[in-house]
Amino acid sequence: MNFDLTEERQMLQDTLRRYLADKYDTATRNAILDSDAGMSAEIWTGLAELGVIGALFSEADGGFGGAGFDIAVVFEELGRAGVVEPLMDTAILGGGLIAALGDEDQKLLVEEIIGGGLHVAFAHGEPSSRYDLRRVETTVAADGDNVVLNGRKAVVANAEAAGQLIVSARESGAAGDADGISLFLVPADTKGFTMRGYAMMAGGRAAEVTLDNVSVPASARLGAAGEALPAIETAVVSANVALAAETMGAMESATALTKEYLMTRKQFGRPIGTFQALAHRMSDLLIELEQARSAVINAAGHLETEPRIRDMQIASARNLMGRAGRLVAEEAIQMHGGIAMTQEYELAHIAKRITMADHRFGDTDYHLERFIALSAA
Amino acid sequence: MNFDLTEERQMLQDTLRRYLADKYDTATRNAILDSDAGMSAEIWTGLAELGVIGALFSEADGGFGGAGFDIAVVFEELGRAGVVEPLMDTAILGGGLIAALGDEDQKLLVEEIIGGGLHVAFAHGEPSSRYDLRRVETTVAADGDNVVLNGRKAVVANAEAAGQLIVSARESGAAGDADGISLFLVPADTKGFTMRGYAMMAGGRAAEVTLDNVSVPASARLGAAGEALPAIETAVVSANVALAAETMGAMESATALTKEYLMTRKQFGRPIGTFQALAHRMSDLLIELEQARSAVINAAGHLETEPRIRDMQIASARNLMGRAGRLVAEEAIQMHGGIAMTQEYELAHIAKRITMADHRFGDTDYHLERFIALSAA
Amino acid sequence: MDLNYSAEELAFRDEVRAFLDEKLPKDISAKVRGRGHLTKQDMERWHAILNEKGWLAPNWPEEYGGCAWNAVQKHIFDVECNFASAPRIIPFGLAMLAPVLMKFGNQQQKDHYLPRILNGDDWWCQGYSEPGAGSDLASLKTRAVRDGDHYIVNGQKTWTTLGQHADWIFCLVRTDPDVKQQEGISFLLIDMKTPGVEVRPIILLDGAHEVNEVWFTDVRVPVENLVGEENKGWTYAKYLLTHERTGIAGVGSSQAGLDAVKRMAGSEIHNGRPLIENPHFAARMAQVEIDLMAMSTTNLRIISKAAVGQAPGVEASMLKVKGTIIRQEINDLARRAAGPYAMPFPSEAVEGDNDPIGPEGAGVVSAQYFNNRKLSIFGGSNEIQRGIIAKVTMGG
Amino acid sequence: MDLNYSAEELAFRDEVRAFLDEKLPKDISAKVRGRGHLTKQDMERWHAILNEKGWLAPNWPEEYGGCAWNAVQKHIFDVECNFASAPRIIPFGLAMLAPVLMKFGNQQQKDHYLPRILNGDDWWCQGYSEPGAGSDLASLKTRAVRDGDHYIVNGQKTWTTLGQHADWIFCLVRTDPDVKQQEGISFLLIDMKTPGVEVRPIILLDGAHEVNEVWFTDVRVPVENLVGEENKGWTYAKYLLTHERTGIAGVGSSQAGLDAVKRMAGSEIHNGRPLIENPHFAARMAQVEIDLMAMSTTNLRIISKAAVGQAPGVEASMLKVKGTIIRQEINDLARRAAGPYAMPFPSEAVEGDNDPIGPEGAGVVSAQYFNNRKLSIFGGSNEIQRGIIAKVTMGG
Repeated sequence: MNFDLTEERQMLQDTLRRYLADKYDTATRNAILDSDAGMSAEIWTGLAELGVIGALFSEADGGFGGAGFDIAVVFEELGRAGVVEPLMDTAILGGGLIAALGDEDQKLLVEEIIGGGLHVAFAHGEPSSRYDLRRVETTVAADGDNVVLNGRKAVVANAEAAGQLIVSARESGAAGDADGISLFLVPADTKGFTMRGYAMMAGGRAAEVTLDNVSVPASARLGAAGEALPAIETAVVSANVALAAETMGAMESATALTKEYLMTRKQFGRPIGTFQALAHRMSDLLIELEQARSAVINAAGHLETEPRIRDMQIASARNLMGRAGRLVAEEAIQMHGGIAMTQEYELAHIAKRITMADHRFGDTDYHLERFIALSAA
Repeated sequence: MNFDLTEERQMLQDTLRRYLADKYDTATRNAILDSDAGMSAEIWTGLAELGVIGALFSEADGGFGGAGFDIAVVFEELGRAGVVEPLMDTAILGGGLIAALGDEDQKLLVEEIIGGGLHVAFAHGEPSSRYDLRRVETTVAADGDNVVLNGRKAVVANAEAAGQLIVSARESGAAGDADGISLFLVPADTKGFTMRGYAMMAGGRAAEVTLDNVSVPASARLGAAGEALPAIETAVVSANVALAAETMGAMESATALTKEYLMTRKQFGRPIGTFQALAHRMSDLLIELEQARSAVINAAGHLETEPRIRDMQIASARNLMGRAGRLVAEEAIQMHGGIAMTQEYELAHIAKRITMADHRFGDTDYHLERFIALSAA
Repeated sequence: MDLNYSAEELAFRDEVRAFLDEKLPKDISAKVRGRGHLTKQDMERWHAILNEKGWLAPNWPEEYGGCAWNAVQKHIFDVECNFASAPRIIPFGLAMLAPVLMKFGNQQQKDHYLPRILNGDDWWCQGYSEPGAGSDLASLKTRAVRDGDHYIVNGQKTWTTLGQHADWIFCLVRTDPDVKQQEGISFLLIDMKTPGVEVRPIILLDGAHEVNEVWFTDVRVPVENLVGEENKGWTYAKYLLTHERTGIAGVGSSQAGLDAVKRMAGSEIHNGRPLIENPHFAARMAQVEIDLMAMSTTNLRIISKAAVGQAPGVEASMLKVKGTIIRQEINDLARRAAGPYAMPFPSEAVEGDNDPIGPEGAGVVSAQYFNNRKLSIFGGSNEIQRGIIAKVTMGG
Repeated sequence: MDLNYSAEELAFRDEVRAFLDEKLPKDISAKVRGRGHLTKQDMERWHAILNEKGWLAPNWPEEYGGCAWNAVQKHIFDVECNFASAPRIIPFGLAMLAPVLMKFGNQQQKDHYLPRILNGDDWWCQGYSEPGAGSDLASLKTRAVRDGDHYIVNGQKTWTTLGQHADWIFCLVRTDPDVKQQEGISFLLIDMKTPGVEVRPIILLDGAHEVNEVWFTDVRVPVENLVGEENKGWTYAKYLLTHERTGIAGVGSSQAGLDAVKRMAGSEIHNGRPLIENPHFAARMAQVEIDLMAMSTTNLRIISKAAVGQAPGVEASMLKVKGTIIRQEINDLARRAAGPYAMPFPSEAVEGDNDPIGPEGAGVVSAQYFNNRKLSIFGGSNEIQRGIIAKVTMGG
């Protein structure tokens, strides 16, 4: 047992932190938020050149990392800086699924992703699926050598920027069944896609995607027909580590900003941090931050363990992050007062990142239920 | 709509408060706690003479009150003074059930109760029933003109002092059925009772009661055979109003003691109540106290309404009292520090009354579940 | 005690319902229900309708055109308006400035401003907060220097709600810089069209423009716009802050919000069942509903007491704290209920004339969650309120 | 990073398990599991068994007879001891006085006292707190006046845990009343058998006698019982308070407590199903388990850092606060699980040789709930800890 980062990861963390401190200040990020694309191509290229995307893939897949702690280190830094660029969507989910299920040809895309040349979106959730990974109602029908997809996908992050979409569809069974789900790698310019894009509350863009007789060759299928769920679950496990780490990084920023504010802002002639009520509440935030850090370590460190233990650690981390994150985001705003209510202040965005992470791949209660179910199993 | 006490109730409250302030100080009460009987006969007689027991019965039943606000006024004062004498067991439950179901002869006992001459215990809960009023496994069998009772009753409050026990038993059906439960009025000296008595954490005494072929005339049955549950539920509704009001009264004392302590105790040269953290936490207690007061008013004011509304208000009040009571009890102790950890300090007993009320007729979660179920109905 | 409405109270409730049913414009109530953006015109229309009915000023004495309602009637009106999705009435003129003018203004000011407030001729905003002062009002720096028949005002106000619509602003200004902080402050009425007044928008974290900075550069204000005596403004401001505030608990708003959450949770499906049946979600909902039931009674108790002339004092602070906690908890429940559909930003792409996406009402749950963090910050933060409660109840 | 135990660590764990299995007396572990009353003899027996094995002092250097364990080993030992229901080792001599003597005591004191602590010859108690001083240690009033080769001690200590068993007490006393509060304090060792020392029991709210008042009336203490320099006692006390405290988080104790709650909730029936399946109870249990999983890792991270020479500093305060919150929450869960059977008072009538009543372990859940309110009060209240965290991290 030991809790030291390897030298490589320490270096990755330092490099990334310096890069973001340098290139990703509040004004830059707020300009990105206001832009039509909702992200910066320059930053994306920069991150790829730094090797940040490659760090999310194993050597076998052409990267130089890919373990739980690689994901944690990268996303903690992204969270700390409030980065809105879609690394989770393109690399962890998109790249992860292609690497896990793709054939030789399909896997060539991973190289493109690592190089920063390709965006991917994971079009899986549907208007009535909430957080249930099995609730897929999009249909797939054979049509000669082709397959035809019909259905609706909800809040598909990064959909408009994606060159390729990974679309889930049901080959057989009912909406909530584990079996019968396939994934298809569909170029964005395929006929039959309709996208209604929008910005998201915490930055980045997503879209409602309608598939109206989207016809692709059967070879676009990723992996075996009807057997995609395990790979989806594995990719989402990694995404949950990323989300937890990102939230923790954002919590670090929120507490740091609050600490600084409490030390500099004066009221009734004293720094407000010397008022006992605020000082004690600040202490509680710092305690929860340490809890969050440990939860991320536990989740990242169990990414490669047996599924039940792994899933308990993931559910545990996301539940804790939901509770501690809410506390930190709300208290940080409250202790700042009015300034934190303004869009131009750094904390506003950071608090939104923390809160909105609770809406991806299960919220606080969803993960609590999962933890309870896994405990009883 | 109005929120003023009637003159009679205001007078009852003032009289009772003065009496208890005069006769029931910490030292007296702690001596009662240490006594074998676990209660004071003198206080009991005093309360009866003041009309406090009579106030819990309607005029039709020989009293001069019996409405929700009568119960609330009395039990708020009992709670405020940390009274351990079993008014809830003898009057609200025992007397209430006899008044509701008894025949002319049986009802004569109500007069005795009001006069302070008779104690009653409600022997209903069983070792595996927890808070479920329907889970009765004690059996009753006909034997000529007699009936024979067999079973075990758990944590029967006031059992040892009672001249009469009201014993529930099942005539038909399975343990959780609504139908088939009868009540029997059994003199305490009836053969076949075994009692294992003990003191309770928050004062008063209870017993594990074993019924081994307890034989009583069939006329000892209260009301119709197998149909006692509605009356039991109604009596328990009143008991819940009493518990809520008692808890609220105890919360008043806990907050008053804490306020006083914070104003007098000095640390680092200042009253500790001037430290902002404690001041703000004290404010939160005062806010919850107002919430508790309103919850008691709501519960008491709906005692005579239709069952669903009434039960929602009761469940609501007990759930709120469980949450607010825990906060107040724990925070009052914490803000006092060491002194509140000692048995001889008033708050120690008050905090125990608040906390242990959460174990009678359903705890915080039980009432939350009931509220949810009633909301959905 | 009696928790039931009397026959008169029931009749009043029916009258309010009938009025709302008939007179509240459907396009406005639809916007309120969908938590859409209300225009200035929307708010002015509803103001005029209420004024015509004589129901605009529940807290004003009859002599000035008020309703002369008792506490229960005010409560009924609040609940019914929220239930019917009526917009809230902008309080700055009606509920904040008017009581100060009635108590401290001169006859001319009362005669001039009060009818104009009722008629909606003047849109008022409030100039209390200043940058860097937070809840410490007494440290304000905006200066007013007497120059003949005028004050020359220089300085800056902030967090001025709906200042972009306002015709007038009532301001606290420092008229004597040489005395202790709370002295030397005056209460001044300033026409927003006066040269030197500049309004700059502040965009809140949810993207909304509802507060502003107001800058004063050599603004000339006639001395007759002074309310009461010079350097006594702090007294008037305190009066305003502690004045009876029926709506401070936000009971009606919370009830309407909770109803909306129930609707959404009834239609959202989680694990094959409506979310409302999920025990964890149901538990969150039940606890806030239970808290709200109690606070609703606390509110009625307190305003009933206030109605017979007892000052609500510290209890208003209690209602503010608990009321905001409950409202913010309901906002939190709403975002949870919406699931992934809480993530979209409520821009024109997903609102307005476009079909909404996600479950009904989901479009703005997150914006409202973030926007309403202000409830515990503005108007005297919850920390300030807790300090007041402690100070009043414990002394010192 | 690697969260798995290494082969060596696993071997160590097995060794600890085998030892506990063989050497921990079954009557003692049964008492601990049932949360029964441990006698002085029980505690001394276990102390002696550990001493024989050489496992009594995980934090002592090897030269004094310590274990020389690393952080992970200490954690393993803590968890396994709690899992096996071993009694906790009384810390006053071993974990509190000993480090002070090692660092500040003279050779004679080390040679005399340290072996006696290991051997259990002296039972130590702590004389820090005084009536009316609370967490404000520096305001202490117990006076020690030099009189030839002796100090004459007068005053009163309170909250002295297990002082009724103690042979010796280490005390903070005021030797110079004329200087600032934290100066003029000395660290003195006092034989409890000295004339003028009187121990008076304090009964805690759960009925337990575990703390005491200790009164000093003209108690003559030889000057050689002074540790370090006169008037430097505050430094030594601070050293003790901030000294590495492996067990401060109470991880092993919380895990054992949570296991007990799970057992009870597995057998209690609620609505026809085991309580453990009730979603509301399960939610409470899961949340505290999740918090404990994280804190366990926090604890390991911190003690690992401490092991390589980095001072744990403010992190010990964090562990104290979170650790007590978790332990108290588990106590609360236990009382809830017991249902109505949480109400009986755990007197001899329902304990000891009598059959227990109610579900297994229910007899003492309430007593433990109330007793453990002390966790966040004694040993530096959670308020003091929060103050330390704020002060260290924010300065000022």
